[in-house]
Amino acid sequence: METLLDLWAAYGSTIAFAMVNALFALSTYAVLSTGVLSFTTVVFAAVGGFLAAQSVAHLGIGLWPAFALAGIGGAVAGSVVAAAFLKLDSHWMALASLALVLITRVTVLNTPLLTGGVNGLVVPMSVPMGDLVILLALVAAVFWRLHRSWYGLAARAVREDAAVASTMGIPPRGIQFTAFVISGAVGGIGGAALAFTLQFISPETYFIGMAFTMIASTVLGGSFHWFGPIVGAAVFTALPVTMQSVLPAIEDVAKGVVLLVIMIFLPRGLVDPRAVGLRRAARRRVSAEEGTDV
Amino acid sequence: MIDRNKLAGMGAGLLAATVMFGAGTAGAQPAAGEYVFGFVTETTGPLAAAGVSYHRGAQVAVEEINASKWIGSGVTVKLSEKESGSDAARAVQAMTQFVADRNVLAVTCCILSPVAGAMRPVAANAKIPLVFYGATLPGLPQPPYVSSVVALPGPQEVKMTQLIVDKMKPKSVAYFVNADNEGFQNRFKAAQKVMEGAGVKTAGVVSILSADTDFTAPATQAMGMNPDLIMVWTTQTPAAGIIAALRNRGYAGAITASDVIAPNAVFKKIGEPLAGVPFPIAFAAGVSSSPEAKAFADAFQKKFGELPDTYAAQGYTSVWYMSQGLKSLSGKANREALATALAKVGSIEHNVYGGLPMVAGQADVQKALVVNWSKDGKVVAWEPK
Amino acid sequence: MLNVSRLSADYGAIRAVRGVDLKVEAGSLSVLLGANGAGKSTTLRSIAGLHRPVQGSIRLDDREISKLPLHKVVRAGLAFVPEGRMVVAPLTVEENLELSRFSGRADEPDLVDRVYQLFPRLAERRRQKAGLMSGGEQQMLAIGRALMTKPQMLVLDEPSMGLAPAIVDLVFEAIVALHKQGQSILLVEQNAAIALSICDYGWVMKRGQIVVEGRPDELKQNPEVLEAYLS
Amino acid sequence: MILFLEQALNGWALGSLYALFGIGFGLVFSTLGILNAAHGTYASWAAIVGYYVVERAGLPFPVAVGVGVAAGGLLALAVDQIAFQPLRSRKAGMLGALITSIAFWIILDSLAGFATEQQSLAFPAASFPSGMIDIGPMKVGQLQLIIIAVLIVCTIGIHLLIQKTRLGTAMRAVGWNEVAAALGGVNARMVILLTAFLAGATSGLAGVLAGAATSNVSFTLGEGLMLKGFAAVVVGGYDDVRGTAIAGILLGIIEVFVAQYVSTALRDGFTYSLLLIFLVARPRGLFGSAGFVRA
Repeated sequence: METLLDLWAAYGSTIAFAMVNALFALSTYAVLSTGVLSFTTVVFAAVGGFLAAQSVAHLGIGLWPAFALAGIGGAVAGSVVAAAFLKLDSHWMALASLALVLITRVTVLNTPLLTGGVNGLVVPMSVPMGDLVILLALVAAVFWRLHRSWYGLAARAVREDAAVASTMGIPPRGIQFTAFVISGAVGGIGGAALAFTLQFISPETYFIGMAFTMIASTVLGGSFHWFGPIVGAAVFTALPVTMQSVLPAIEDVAKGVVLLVIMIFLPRGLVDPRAVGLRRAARRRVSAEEGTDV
Repeated sequence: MIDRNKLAGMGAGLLAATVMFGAGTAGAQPAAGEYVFGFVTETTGPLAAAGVSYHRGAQVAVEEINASKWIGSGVTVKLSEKESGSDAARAVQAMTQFVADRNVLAVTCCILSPVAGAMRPVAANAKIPLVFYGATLPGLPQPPYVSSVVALPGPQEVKMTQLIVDKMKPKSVAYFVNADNEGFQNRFKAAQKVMEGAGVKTAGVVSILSADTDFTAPATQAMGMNPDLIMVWTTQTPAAGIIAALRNRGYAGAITASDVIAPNAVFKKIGEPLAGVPFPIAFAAGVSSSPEAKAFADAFQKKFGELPDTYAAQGYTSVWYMSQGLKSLSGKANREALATALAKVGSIEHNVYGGLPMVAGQADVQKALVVNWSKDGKVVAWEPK
Repeated sequence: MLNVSRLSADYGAIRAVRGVDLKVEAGSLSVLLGANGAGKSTTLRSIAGLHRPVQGSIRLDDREISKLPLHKVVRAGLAFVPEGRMVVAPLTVEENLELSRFSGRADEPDLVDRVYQLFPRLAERRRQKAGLMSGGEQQMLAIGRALMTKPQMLVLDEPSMGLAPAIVDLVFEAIVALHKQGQSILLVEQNAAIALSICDYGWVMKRGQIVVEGRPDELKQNPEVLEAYLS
Repeated sequence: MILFLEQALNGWALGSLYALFGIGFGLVFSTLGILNAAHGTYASWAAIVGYYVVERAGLPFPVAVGVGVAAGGLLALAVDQIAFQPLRSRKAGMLGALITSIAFWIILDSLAGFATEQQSLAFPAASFPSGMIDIGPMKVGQLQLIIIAVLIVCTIGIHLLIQKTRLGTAMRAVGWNEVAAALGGVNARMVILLTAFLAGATSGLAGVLAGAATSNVSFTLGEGLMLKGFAAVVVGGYDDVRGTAIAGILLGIIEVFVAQYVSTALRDGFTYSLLLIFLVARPRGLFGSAGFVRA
């Protein structure tokens, strides 16, 4: 029992970070599921994180109102980004979002009144594990509902082929705009969750490393189903910890190799609805052919 | 060479013996056994060069403490390392793992102040002693759980600047300063205050960023101000690059810097242009003359084949500090008791600085040295011309 | 010349081609007919090296080409004009044509002029980016690119697809002209009426298999063909 | 005035490094369609290999440059074949390649840290042309002039290669669509290998020169070049090396002048805002051709 408790205490923070990363991955997934590769989740996270940190410190609001505020802030940022970026080609979109991440750090550094500047900001509130679980469950439930809705269907159609989708009466830009708003809200909430988990945020908290972590988590887990990013974030967060206990000297190398191997052998990610479908189809065909041969 | 090492070993032994006698006189001692200190390493990532030094210094301290039975008979200490790569999230995860490990009595960490800032609430909440070995932001300690063995910058810089004013009598100074590092901005301001107080004009201030690597343009800018003296208050890579660029562009005037240029690797990299540039430092192997400093330098050289730098000394001090707290406990030591004991430490007995008082969990070096690199790569006491 | 035997290929999870045998004589113009989804395109793409067949042999003269990658099939002498053309949009017409020099099959400098003779429109647009041309012009370019490899066998997938009738005529005139010059051609075509009016030999595919084959006059008589494709 | 001119030249030399790196990065992006996060490590490794050639093997600097360039190219080749080729043959698209490139970024960065023992090293000043030349009243570094010249030569050379040679035509064709190129008999895989090598070698050249010019040979070298090289590629238009070259030089000069006359803290903000403005207002960059999106 004691060992179990120890284990929980030891890896509790890893689990917390995995859940926070799951929020970021879901935010990335929100836009990726409409065929847009964007790193702007980092921007939304920064907006949400600093907004939440400042509002609990200066407005004295509670944890959940802070999450709500962060979500709203992120959604607003998401709609602004969408309005500016959605006219770009997919390649440019990716580059532009990367540029925005770079600019975010410079902005955070140069607005010390809002962000604490280079010294960062102490966050006078922490998020209990239970609340974090509820938060992630709520967000996941939204994605689950969306996946089965008309919007989910439309999103998949837009990702598959935007031109075809628009002939079917689906407005690709409208769908992608909605995706950005969702991504912004979830990213903002994630940013707040990170702030409450780390209890200290600085310009380095929301930067390139985070951008690559979240995109890697999403694609690693599988970007064709909302459950993929959650799995991916769990795996990607646990990787360094695991590697540290297995190969401490070269843990980073090992982490990279694992990521590489998974992507080469499962390029569609760990959770792949199509693979499930294909296996079913293959089984059906095999049994059908066996039937005809006999 | 071998003879020297032998001698060094003997010296350390002798020293150990004397401290052991001292320890014997104290009444209580912690129960025999192995006590574990968590050490959050930063041996990869952007600060890995310094991170390696901190870690090595700590290892030397553990060996000395255990070999000399300093804490008590049958009492040994051990480091348990977890890497953070200077990443706050990874550092916090390492910290919570240490917290969960019942064998870990205290944790020492952090070069970057933001990372230290993120670690502080974790330690306070978990009620585990946390000792900073590298971060220099003022106000980080939070007794009883959080303390720092890193002397805050300020006094040493002021002392050197005063010395420079007296000896070199410059009329105008140009300053290099990190735009994105408050610690160095404070050092710069302290130095500038002394200079302006003595009537030395500020020719100009050139800002750079920590991640910069090309300093041709900043060097050109500073030289364009025609100062008598250039003071470099920046982090390590920029400081080295700036001095190299200044000399390369033909600046022959005086330059001063901070202790960031003290590590051997910096001299190995930049070489001669560094020679004669004075900088203040709390510990310099070969210049610091206390027996502890000499023993440490010898033991370090024996183990790692080079002299310890100022970072190594800080890692070393951190372990001695934690051990001193442990030593004052009796019976089965626990985290709370250790925290209380550490908070009571008025000065770190075993140190390489010739005295290291602790005030509200914050170490304070009083005897700063002013040194410079010689042309053949040794740190020597600075002799103003 | 081209000898396909017992060719089987999958399309996604579906076995689209089941044991197809084809024999294309040197100098002939042969055509593969069939309804949508009958497996003609998969057959053709397998022959051209664009699609890896599950089993079967494809021999060009006496050389087995079924295992070769696309560019080696081209270098072996079988040039393919795919459905949808696939010209290189950012390159000019002339660059698209010159690209085929990589086949190593032809280095005559005047080869380009021969293509321009066949399609004078391309000559007018030689400096134009291929992506900015009409579908018909792109089709001509795709044929031109194939001819630039001096192929022993020219394989075309639905060359009339999506083109205006006047352009379709132009394209087919060119195909007939090539045939007259002795070029061996294999063609997949939806428009069975045109196809049967110009070819020497034909096959009809249904559900991945050849169901009828013969000379065009025979095929035109076949009730099944009549009913399905020529009504 | 002399200060102004000296600073302009400093900016030009600095920007030339950004541009040179950016040309390699842009080649991979435009021809292979890969946003390669590992590209910066080619520059780091080229510089590290070059350093050891000088320091350990005692060979002269030009040899170090040659070996470093080759190392950058070969590394790019290896990464392409291990990380990108398997995905390419499965048509997994840009996303999978981005992730495998992140994996290689982590791996190569970390190994580069080991290779330098986590230190920042520097070429010994005596080993490369580190002196100053007086041009009238101006002082100019020899290496700065070399860097400026190298960029000009490489830009012209690579531009001619891509636009005027048959191989360049094949590279552009493969960049558009591998199958379309193969229909003309182009061995797409070979062209990809050559392109990857060329891209790695160009960025490697930038790495060795930057390592010497900034006295910083370490695993952090590539990252700095990457951020600014990326900006140069976008502002210049990623399918035209001339655009990258000019944009890189401009960025270098702007950077130096903003730091000198405005504020260092705002310097990067200035660069990246310019980048964003170009992305949104003129996404094809200064010289990029009107868009055919890669098929």
